[in-house]
Amino acid sequence: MENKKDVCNEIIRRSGVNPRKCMKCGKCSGTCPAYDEMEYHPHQFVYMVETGDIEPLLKSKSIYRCLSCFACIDRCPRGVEPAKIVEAVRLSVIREQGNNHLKADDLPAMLDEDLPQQAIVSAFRKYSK
Amino acid sequence: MQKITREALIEKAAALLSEGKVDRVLGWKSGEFSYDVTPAIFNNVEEMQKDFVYGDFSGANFSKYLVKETKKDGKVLIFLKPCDTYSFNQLLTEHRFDREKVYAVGIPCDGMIDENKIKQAVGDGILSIVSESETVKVETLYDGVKELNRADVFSERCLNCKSKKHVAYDELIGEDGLVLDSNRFDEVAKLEKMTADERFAFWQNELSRCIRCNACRDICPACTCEKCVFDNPNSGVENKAAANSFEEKMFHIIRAFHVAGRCTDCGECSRVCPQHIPLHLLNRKFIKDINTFYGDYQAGAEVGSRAPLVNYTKEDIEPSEAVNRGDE
Amino acid sequence: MQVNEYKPKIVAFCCNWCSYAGADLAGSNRLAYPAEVKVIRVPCSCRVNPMFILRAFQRGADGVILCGCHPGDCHYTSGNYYTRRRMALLFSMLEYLGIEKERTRVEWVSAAEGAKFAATMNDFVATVKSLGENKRLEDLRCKR
Amino acid sequence: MQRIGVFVCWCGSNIAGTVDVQAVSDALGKEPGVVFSTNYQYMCSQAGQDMIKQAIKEHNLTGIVICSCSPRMHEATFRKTAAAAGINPYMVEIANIREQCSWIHKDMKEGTEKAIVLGRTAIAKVHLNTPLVPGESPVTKRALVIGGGIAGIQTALDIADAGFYVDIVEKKPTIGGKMAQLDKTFPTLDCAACILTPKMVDVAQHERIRIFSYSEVEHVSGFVGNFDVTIKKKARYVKEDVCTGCGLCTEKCPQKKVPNEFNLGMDNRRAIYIPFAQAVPKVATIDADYCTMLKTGKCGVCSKVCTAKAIDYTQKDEFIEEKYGAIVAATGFNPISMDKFDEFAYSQSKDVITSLEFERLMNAAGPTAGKLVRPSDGVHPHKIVFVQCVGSRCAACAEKGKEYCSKICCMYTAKHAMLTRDKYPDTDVTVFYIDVRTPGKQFDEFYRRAVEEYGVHYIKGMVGKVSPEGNKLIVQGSDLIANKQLKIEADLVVLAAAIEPDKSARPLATMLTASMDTNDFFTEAHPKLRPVESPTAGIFLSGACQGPKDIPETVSQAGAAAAKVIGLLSKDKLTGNPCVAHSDEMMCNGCSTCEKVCPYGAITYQDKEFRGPNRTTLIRRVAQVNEAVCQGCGCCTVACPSGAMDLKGFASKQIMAEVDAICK
Amino acid sequence: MRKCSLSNSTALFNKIAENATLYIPVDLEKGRVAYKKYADGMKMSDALKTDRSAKDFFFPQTENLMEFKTEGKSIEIIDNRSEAEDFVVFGVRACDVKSLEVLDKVFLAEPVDSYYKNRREHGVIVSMACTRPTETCFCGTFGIDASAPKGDIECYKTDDAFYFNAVTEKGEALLAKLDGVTESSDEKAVNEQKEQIKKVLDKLPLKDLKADEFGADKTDKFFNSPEWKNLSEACLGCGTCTFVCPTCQCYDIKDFKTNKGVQRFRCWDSCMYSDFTKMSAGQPRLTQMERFRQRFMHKLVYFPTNNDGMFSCVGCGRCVAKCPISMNIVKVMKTLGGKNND
Repeated sequence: MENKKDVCNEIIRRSGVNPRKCMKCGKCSGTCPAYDEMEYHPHQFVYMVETGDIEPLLKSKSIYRCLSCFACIDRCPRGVEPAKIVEAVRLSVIREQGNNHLKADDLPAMLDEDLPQQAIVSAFRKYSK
Repeated sequence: MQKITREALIEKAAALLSEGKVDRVLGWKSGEFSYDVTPAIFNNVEEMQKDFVYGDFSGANFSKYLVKETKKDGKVLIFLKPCDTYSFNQLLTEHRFDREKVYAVGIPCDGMIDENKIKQAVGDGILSIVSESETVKVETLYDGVKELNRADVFSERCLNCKSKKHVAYDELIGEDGLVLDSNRFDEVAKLEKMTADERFAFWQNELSRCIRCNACRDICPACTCEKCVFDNPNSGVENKAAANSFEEKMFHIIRAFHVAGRCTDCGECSRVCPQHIPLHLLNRKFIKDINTFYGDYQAGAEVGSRAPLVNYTKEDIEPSEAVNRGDE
Repeated sequence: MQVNEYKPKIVAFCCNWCSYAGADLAGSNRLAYPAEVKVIRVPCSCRVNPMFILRAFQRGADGVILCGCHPGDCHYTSGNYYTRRRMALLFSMLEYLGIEKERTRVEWVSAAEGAKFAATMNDFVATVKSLGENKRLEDLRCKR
Repeated sequence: MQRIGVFVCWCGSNIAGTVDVQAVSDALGKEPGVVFSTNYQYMCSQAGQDMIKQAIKEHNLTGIVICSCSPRMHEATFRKTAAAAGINPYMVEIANIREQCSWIHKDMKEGTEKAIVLGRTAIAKVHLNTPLVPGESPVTKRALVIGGGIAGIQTALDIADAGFYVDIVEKKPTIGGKMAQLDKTFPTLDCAACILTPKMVDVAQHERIRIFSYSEVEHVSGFVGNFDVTIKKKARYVKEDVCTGCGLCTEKCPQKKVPNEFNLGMDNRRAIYIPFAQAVPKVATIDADYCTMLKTGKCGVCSKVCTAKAIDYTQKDEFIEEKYGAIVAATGFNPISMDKFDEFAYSQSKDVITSLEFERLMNAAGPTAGKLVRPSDGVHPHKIVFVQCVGSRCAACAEKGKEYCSKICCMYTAKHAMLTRDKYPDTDVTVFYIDVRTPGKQFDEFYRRAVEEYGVHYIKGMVGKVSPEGNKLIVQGSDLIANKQLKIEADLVVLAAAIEPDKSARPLATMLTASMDTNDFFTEAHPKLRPVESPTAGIFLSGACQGPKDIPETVSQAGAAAAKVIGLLSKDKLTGNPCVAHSDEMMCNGCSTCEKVCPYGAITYQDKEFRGPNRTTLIRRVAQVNEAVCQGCGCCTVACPSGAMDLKGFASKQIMAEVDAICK
Repeated sequence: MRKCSLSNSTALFNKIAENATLYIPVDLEKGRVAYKKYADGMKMSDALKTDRSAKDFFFPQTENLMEFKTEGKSIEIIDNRSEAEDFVVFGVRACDVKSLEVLDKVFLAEPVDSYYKNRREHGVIVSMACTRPTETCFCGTFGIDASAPKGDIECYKTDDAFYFNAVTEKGEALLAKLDGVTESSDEKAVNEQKEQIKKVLDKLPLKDLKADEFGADKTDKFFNSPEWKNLSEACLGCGTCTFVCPTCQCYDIKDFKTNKGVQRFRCWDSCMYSDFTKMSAGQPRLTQMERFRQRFMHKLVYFPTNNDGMFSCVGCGRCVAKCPISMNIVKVMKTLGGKNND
C-alpha cells in the first residue's frame, strides 16, 4: 500500500529518528517500565517503522501505554530514540482523527492543580505538536 | 558604545611609554585631509600629540605590520579594533611575529567610514569631514556643508561587522562587545542564486578592472609570504600584469584559495582596491562554504586552531556534492 | 565522416597507487575510453595543486578530472581527505565564478576498478563534449 | 638543455598493433632537445636495454624517455639500465603507451596521435628532471618496545632472538600486563599464568633484553633508524639490583590499607609491594602515595627488615637516554569505566562486577583464592547474570561507550559461564547477548559447548536495568525471541565492559608523531597490507593498541611487528625514496601549514639566520624536511601558500610542463 | 573658436566617431568613471577625472611586441606590429595632457619607441578645462594651468555648450571636419569660465604646495635624508600609485609560452615592487625604503635632471586618492621640501 509507506516516511520525518540505526539489541524493551501493558514493545515500534509494517501499530493501544519516560532514549546504545517514534506514531493517529492542535489557551481549564509539571509538559509533547 | 578618543589613546600610550612597557607606538597619523590617515610609528608622546589621530578613518588593520615591527628591537604598542584581533591571532597561529615584542591594547569600534561613499554622496572638493554621533558633516568646496547619515557612509565591512569582541589583547580600553550575527554572506548567497551565466558576467565585469597593483595582496594580513608565487619567476604562475581575463581570474582565484581558511574576513582587500573590486566576496565565498561544509570556523578566533584546509573528517562532503549545494 | 567532430582535451590526474593502477587495469582489460583523456601520474591526489587545474584550462583543456584512492584507502593515509576538501572548495569557487561545474570532477578509483576508470572517463568525456569548448577559463594566447 | 633520447617499444604487437611506432619515434625525434629517437620490438629485453645503454654513450644522452608499458611495470628496469650506462636513474621518464593507449584504442590514427602526445609529455617532464640521489641514514641496531604485556613480551623476544638488542619500557612495576591478571584462556582453557610466566622469565633472562619497569617514555625525537628516546625510570625507592624479592618487607609494612590494583581493588596490599608472586622483575616497590616514611619521615619498617639493604627512601626519578632504530608501541588496553552506566547499578552494588573483576575472583591467586563468592557478603552465588556489550557498539554517546565491537567479550563470557558451571554446577548462569560473535579457530565450538554441555542460558536481548533489592539484584531485560520482558533475581551480575586503548597511548602517539583514530587506537600504515606498521616510518604496532584483539591474535601480530623490526634493523643503512619534499628556505615563512598536513611528521621548524639586505642578518623560522621520514605524497606542497615546498621528481614545474604538453 | 551646443553633443560625437574611434569618459556604477569607446547616444561623464589616466591609450598595461613560432626544432620570428587606427580621446584634463609630454620625453627620445610613437601619431587629444577641481588636485604646483589645458584641441564645456579651439595641426584637421556640427563663436564664455576656474584653484587645499626645492641636480640634497625611513615605513610596496599614475612609464618585457611558440609582450612594472628590474645579481634596491625613495626621487629630481627641469609628476592626485595607506607625493614633498611647504 502506497499510503502505508507515506505514513512511515512521515513518522520518520516527524520524529527525526533513523530506524536503520537500530541494531536490535532490545535494551529499550529491557528498560521499558510499561512493557507488560503493551502489545507491541519499543523495539518492535522501531522495527515496524523500519519495515513499513505500520498498520497494526497504528491500531494498537500500545502507543498510548508509553509514559514518555524516555528511559529507552537514554539507554539506547545506538541513539535510535524509540520514544520519539512512539510519539510520532501517536501524532499520526491523532492527526488522522483531526484532533490535532491542542491550544495553549484551552489548557488552564483542563489543568488539575495537583498535576505534576512534568506531566503537563509530557502531555504537550504528546498532543500538541 | 563608548567612544574612544584620540586623547584617551595618547594618554594610554604615554603611560605605557613612561612605564617602559613599550618603546614605540604603531598608530594612525593625520594627513592632508580628514580622511587620508597613514599608519606610522610614534617614538614618543610629543610625536603623538603632533600627528596622532583616531577617528572614522582609522580603519587600517595594523596586524600585518607586526611581522616587520617585531623584527626590530624593543616592544611596540599596537591598538587593535575587534576585527584586527582576529588577524592578530591568525598571524600568531602561523608564527609570523613575536608576541613578546608586542603590547596590544584592545579598543572598541563602532564602525569606520568609507571615504568613497562620502565622495560619491557629496562630489568633488571635500575640505573637511567632521563626525558627530549620528551624522557626518562634510564641508565642500562647491556646495558648502552637507550633512550625511553616519550609517549611510559606513564601509561595507563595518555594516557587516562580524564581531565587536576582542579575541586578543594585553589590555582592553572600554567594554568588550559580542560576536555578532552579521548578514555578511547575503551578497554571496545572492550571487549563488544567479545563473552561471549571470555570475560569469558579474565577475568578468568586476575582475576585468583589475590593474594587478597587488594592493589587495600586499595589505592582506594573511598574505605574508616571503615571496608571493605571483612574484616568483620559478613558480610557473608569476606575472606582473594580467594579459587577459584568464590571468585576472587566475590571480584572484589562487589568492583567495591561498588564504582560504586563514582569511579572517577583515575586509582590507576590498577597502584598498583602487578599482573597487568586491574582493571580499571571493573570500567570503570560501568562508561560507567552509562553514557549510565543515562547520562554522572563524579564522583567528583562537590561536593555534587548525584551519579547515589542513584538517579533514572521514565524512567530509564530496566535491561533486559541494558544487551542487552551491545551487541551492 | 567525422571530420569536424569536436574533440575535447581532457587532463586526468591520477594517483600512483590506486587510480593510475586502475587506469592500467582498464588497459589490461581492453576497456576502451576516448583518446582525448591523457593521464598525468602524481604520487597522490593531494599533490594536485589548484594551480595545475587552472593551468590546464588556461592551456586549452576542456575538462580536468582528478582520480585518487577511495577515502580511507590513501597510500599515504590521509592525502585524499585533503584533496577532497581542497577540491570541494576550489570547484565550488569555480562554479561561483560562473565556470561550468561539469568541467571539473573528482572520482575515487581503486587499483581494482579498471571498469570504473573506463566508465568514469567515458562519462566525463561525454559530459564535457556536451558542454563544448571551454571558453570561460581559456587563454586565447595559448591557441595561437 | 638536456640531450634526450626517445625509445619507443613495440611490445611485440601489443603496442605496434594500434600505434604506428615508427611515426611516433619520428615525430618525437623532432621535438626540441631530442637528439636520438628510435623504436624496437622489446625495449625491456636485454637487447633493448643494450640499445639504450649504447645510445646513452654514443649520443651523450642526459635524459631518457621510454614509450612503453606502464611505469608500474618497467620503470625500475629502465632506471637500472640508465644507471648501468652511467646516468642518474631518475633522468628516466616513461610514457605509458600500452595500458593507457594501444590497449584501449582500436584506431591506429587515434592511437598514434595519442602516443605522440604522451611521448611529448614525458619529454617535457624530462627537460626539467634533475638527478636525484636517495638519502642514506645509518640504523641503530636496537629496538624499543613500549609496553610489557603479552604483545610487548612476544615482540621483544622475537626481536632479541633474531640477534638484536631490545629494551622494554613498562609503566607498572612488573611486566605481564592484562594477561597476568587472567585466570584461564579461551578456547583451550589453559591457565594464563602457566603460559605467560615462562615467557616473562625468558624476557628477564634474555641477554639482549633490558626491562625498564616502573618507567615511562618521556621524550622521542629523531626518525626511522635514528630515534633518540628519553626514558623516565620512576623512583621505586628500592634498589632494583639489590632487592632479592624475598617479600619480607611487604609482610611487615604497617600500612595495610592500600587498594590492590592488581586485584582491581577487591582486596588490599601494603605500601611496599610486589604486584604478584611471579612478577618480573621480582622487586619490591614503594607506593609513595601511601608510604608513611615518604610522607611523614616516620616509619622505616621496611628498611629495618630488609636484610639486603635495598630500601632507599632518597631515590629520585632517573632519566635514561638511549638511541633506537625502531620503536614498537604495545601499550595495550583497559576496560572502560562503568561509572556512567547507572542502569547496571555498578557503583551502587558490589555484586555488579566487570568481567576482569570476575576473572580475579575465579583466579586461584586472586582475592578469594579462586573461590567464587559475592564481593558484598562472601556468599556463594546461585544465580549469575552476564551482560554482554556493555559500552561496546554504543554509538549514542561517546563519553559513555565505544562505537566499535570489543571483540573479545563474547568469548571470555562463554569462558566464564562455562567455568562457573563446571566448578559450581549448582549455580545457574544466564547470558544476555545482542549477537554472539565467534569467528576464530575452535571459537564457535567453544561457545556451543557452554550452551549444550554446560547448560548456560543464552538469551537474545539486552538488560535494561539492574536494581539491587535486599541482597538480590533484579535484572530486568528483554527476551527478544520470546518477546517478553524478563525480571531475573540474580546474586551476581557480570558486565562485559568494552575495552579501550590505554590512556598513555595518546600522549605517546604525539611524541612518536604516529597517527591515531578517533578512538585513540593507533592507525596502521595500510589497513590490509601494512597492518603492523604505523604510517610514521620506524614505528610499529603490536597488540591491542592497534585495535581490540584476543591473545592469539595479539601474539601473531606481535610476531609480525617483530619481523618488520628485524627487517629494518638488519639493514646497515636505510636508502630513502629520493622523490621527497624539500623546502626552499629563502621562500619559506615558517607558517607551519605544511607540518599540519604531513602524515609522517617529517617536517620540523628551525630558526635560521639569513643574510638580509644591506649586510643585515635576519633570523627566520623555516621548515625542514627529514628526507628519511618523508614518503613523498606531496600534500605539503599544496598546503604551502608560498610555493616554498616542492616535491622532487614531481615538481610543480614538471607537472605544469606535462599539463602544457598535453594541452598543446 | 568653434561652438557646439550641448543639446547637439550626440551629433558632435557621432561626427567624430565617423572618422576615428572616439573615446569619451563615461559614468559607471558606484561612482566609477572610465574612458569607453563611443557608441551612438552614449552620455559623457561630467566627472573630473577618469579612474585610470589617458596614458592607457598610448602606453597600455600590456602590449604584444612580437611572436616566435616554433615547429619542432625550428623557430620563426614574427613582427606583429601594425599601423594603429586613428582615434580621438575626448575630455582629457590638463594634468593628463601634460603627462603625455612627460611620456614623450621618454618614449620619443632616441631610441624611439615605435609602438608608442605609432599610437601617439594616430591619437588626437581633445582636452578639457577643469571647472570643478577637487581637494587632491595640485597640478598648479607643477605650473599646469587647469583652466587652459593644451591638447590637440582645447575644449571648454559651459552650462550650455562646448567651445573648441584647435591647437595643433592634427587638431585643426579634426576640427575642420566638425564644421557641420559646430558654429563660430567668440571667446567670452570661455574667458569667463577661465576666470571662474582661477578663483576655485585659489581655494584648493593644496594650492600652496611648492616644488621649488626639488628639480634638477638636487640628488645630493635629498638622497640621504633621514626622513625617507619614516615616510616609507608604512608603504606596502604595492603598485597602486604607479599604475594609476599618468606619467609612470616603467615596463617589463616578458615571454609567454603559447601552445605554438612564444609571445613576447611588455607590461607595466612598478619600482615599488620587490621584483622590479631583476638583474643577474638580483634587485638593485633591496629595501622598501630604497624603492620608495626611487619613485619620488625619480618624479621630483632624476627626471627633471635629465629633462630640462621637467617634473614627472603632474599633480593629478590619483595616487593621493588611491594609496591604500594614504602615503603620497604630497606628504613626501611637504616633509622633504622643508620651509617652503610648511
